[in-house]
Amino acid sequence: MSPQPFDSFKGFGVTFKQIFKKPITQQYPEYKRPVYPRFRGRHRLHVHENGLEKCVGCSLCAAACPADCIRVVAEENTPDNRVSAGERYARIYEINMSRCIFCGYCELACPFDAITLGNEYEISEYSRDDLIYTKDMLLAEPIKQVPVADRDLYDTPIPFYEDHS
Amino acid sequence: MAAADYLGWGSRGVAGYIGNAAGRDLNRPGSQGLERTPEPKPKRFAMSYHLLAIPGARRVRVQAWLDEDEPVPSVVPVWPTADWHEREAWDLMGIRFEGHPNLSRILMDDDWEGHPLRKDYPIGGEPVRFSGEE
Amino acid sequence: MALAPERPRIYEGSRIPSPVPTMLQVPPDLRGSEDLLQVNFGPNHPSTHGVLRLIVDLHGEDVVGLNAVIGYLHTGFEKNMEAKTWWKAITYPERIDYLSFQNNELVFVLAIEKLLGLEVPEKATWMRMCLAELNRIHSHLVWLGTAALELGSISMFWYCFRERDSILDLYEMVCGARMHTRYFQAGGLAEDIPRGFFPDAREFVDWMPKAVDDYEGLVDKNEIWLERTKGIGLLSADDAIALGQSGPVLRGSGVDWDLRKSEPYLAYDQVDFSVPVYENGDVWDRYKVHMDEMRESTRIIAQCLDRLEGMEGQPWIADDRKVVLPPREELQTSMESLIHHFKIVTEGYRVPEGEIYVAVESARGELGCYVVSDGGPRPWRVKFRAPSFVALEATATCMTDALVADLIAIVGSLDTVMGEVDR
Amino acid sequence: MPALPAPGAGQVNEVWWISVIKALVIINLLMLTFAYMTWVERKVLARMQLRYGPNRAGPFGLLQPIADLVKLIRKESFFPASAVDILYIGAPVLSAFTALAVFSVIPFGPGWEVNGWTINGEVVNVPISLVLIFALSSLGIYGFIVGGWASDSKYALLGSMRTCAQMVSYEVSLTFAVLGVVIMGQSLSLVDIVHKQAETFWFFGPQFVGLLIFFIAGVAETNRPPFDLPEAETELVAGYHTEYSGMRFGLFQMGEYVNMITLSALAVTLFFGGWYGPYAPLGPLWFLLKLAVILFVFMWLRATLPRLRYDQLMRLGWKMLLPLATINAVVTAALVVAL
Repeated sequence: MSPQPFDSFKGFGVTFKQIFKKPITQQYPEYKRPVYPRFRGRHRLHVHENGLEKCVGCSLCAAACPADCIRVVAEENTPDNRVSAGERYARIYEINMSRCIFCGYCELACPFDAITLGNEYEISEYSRDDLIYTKDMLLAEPIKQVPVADRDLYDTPIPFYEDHS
Repeated sequence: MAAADYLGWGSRGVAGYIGNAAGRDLNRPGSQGLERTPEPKPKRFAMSYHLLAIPGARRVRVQAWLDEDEPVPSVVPVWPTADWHEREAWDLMGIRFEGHPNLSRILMDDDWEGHPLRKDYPIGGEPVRFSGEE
Repeated sequence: MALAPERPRIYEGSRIPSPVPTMLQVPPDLRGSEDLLQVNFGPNHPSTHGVLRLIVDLHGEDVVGLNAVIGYLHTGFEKNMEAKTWWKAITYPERIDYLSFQNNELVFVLAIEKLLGLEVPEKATWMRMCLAELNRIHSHLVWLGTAALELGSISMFWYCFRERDSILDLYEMVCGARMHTRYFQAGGLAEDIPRGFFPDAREFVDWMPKAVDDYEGLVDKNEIWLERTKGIGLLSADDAIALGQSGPVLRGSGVDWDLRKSEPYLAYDQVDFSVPVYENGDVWDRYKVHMDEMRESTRIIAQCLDRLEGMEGQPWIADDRKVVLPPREELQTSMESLIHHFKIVTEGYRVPEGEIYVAVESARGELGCYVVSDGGPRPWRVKFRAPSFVALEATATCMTDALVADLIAIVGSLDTVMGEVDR
Repeated sequence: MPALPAPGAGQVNEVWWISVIKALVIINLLMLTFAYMTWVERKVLARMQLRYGPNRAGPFGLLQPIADLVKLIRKESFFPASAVDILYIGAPVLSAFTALAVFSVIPFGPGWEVNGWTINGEVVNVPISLVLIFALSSLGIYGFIVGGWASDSKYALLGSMRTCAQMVSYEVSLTFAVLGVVIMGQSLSLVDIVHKQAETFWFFGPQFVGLLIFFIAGVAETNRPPFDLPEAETELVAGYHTEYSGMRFGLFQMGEYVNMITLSALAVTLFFGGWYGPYAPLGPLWFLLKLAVILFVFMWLRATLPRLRYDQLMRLGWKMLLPLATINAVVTAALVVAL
């Protein structure tokens, strides 16, 4: 622009050479970048292989939650209505996802690995009420699956992660 | 007792800055762990001034003890940086500074009532929404 | 515009406005004049970094009066933390300054550890340093991108965000979240470092200096950039100290002051790096400080990686059952561990009575954390000395003889994050 | 090569309805170019910034301009309560209209004979077309100034103040930069200037200084970065069109882009031999090609340079460009007389 320094034109080179590089944008809805295995996304509740729920309704997750977004109401298992492996089970298990900060304290707190944070991040809804996840929603397989990067390489091999998520 | 006079720094012109001017509510039994403060705690608030002399890296903490509505002299004339810190302490803790040129609320609205960081100010907030199922 | 004009020498004496040091008042001969135009820059404005509101008196294009109004993002973090246990409160500081999140988390965790008198394993210390420096680069990149954008250099933003994204990828890999990580826990780290971190981080360390070359190529020699930054927003060393500045703003004003050197925390006394200091206290010098710091941080990260690679298998968190959650595999086998686990989660650990002030050098300067504990499971009082809060106090002083366009450049160069200002 | 018509000849021997049809075609082509200019600009900027640019509406995002148009039309045309009605509504119309009108005198081809009808290579050929261009484009600036003032907003007012100062300063340099070409071409008619270049040489060589000044002043005149002070987004929100929305904003935008196209076309005509190229029948294509290169430089500037400050802009205009342009004109005149 100014007659003096040719250095001023160096910037033009920087911008021009980018034209021949591949854009770094990822075409999101079509291409989903694999998340790393530790990524904390949508919650999951887990069941044992025999179909019993792992959650025993101890409310540790609710106690650990900094955002107070978990509500657990426990009830005793009865012989004809056996839901969980422990004495009690969670009759109501709700997470208000619009409040959740995805810190993962709930999965740290859970002594039975009943709740983990999965990999799904597409959890937007049109209404706040739809973001209150009930136990059924948390137990179900998520509809949208997100690919996960190399688990051996990017995760610490502790049994907790190998079994689930 | 302004912290500056106490140290005699103001008159000697030593450059320093206030890291922190934080009020503290002492309604409850006080603290005396790692760094002892006078015992017994006579008053409700403790004003802490964290001073740092940049050449020499010396840090000093000065505490002034205040009752409710007891003013403390402003240190703005000595350390201009105290301006907003003192306004914040006034806004959130309700500690009055005498001689501050512009002691008004800084973080809360101008017409806010109460001083939110005091322990007798309820934390409030709206209840977390759940499905309401019993 | 052939040659950039000689930079005005840094001024003599003090320029801090009086009596209110943070407010530029309209000079008496202009007061009440019809030529004055009072404009609100913000709280919603493309270049106020969030919700800063500047009430500016304009005389033509000259800024003659300025009053900064803050508090639009006040969320009461400090009050909230008083109501949470120490463990839960760790998730709060990182949300205060959302660009320098890891440093914020670090200072709070350091304060807890100091009150507890907890020994931290070496591996955790070095990893903390590595992540804190990555975070510094991250914050500087966002600063550079937005500051350049404000001066009209739009491409810079994308180049900066390219590298920022690879830093966030590293965070996601190690901490599980791209920004608010809660990875630092009292006693060490929440999890071990994944093996894949090292090659990826090495790649980043190799690439980063080239990226900085790119940024400098774009603007460093550019005549317009020089014109827009040199001699603008002057702040002398004395004034900077009197106004309590720290970090890049202070170092841009010629004061060699970096907590990493003067009061080393973590293992900063064991790594080799230099602190860039520039003399003239203008926007250009602050820009140069940021650029040089990115290179220096890259060097620190490389040294951290060298050390960390030799520490495989070492513990990453202190073995203190009163504070640290027991290892997960013990929960199934040891009743004692399970009890500790329950106790820490439900009730939280207790921190001895005392008060403490810990300061670290965050990307923006001295980030102090003043914590008072009454011996209970919750902090009694937490107070952050936010560097942005202090930096914003200097706006009025820097704004002498400024035009509207300079106003944007100066506020940008002070590198404030409104979340941290308002807390 | 077809025989060249003598300078000044073949101007009026065109039937009026051919002119009208041509005008219609040109206006529509211009609108289309404007629409796709925005697409191309976004694409080019994106590639310079490691992005893809618009690629959702249609293949390669080719329908993006149409989507934008639909969006703009459907949007509420916001009207500030305290705005001055007529001026507020009229301003964007004025700037868009003058921008389109200017293009009528730009020659894009040598002219053709079809079935005995003569078709000129431009919509109207006036002997003083350069003067007409400058007159019309100065008129168009009123659109920006008045629009900013009439919307009764502080940011808009600041924006139009800047427009005012910037346009006045740079129009002078722009005109003076062209003087050299006029002296060498010895005509104010663009057609004649192109013919002259065809006979001798393209003027960008001898008039290189003139070209530089013309280009810089032109960038400033069209409010393009790095001289986009009147609408400096990060300072004045959107400058003079802060309060405009919907199609009124679209008209302003159109005015700006069409001005840019016109200016590039003018540069092609004055300095790069207009429609002339190695294979003459391709006239308009050569013209378009040269135009595209110049427009690309406009975008490149935008991707690279930071914005100037107000006083620096003034300094550049009055203390650098204007003296240089004057010297250039004087030296050219002296040389032309001497040789």
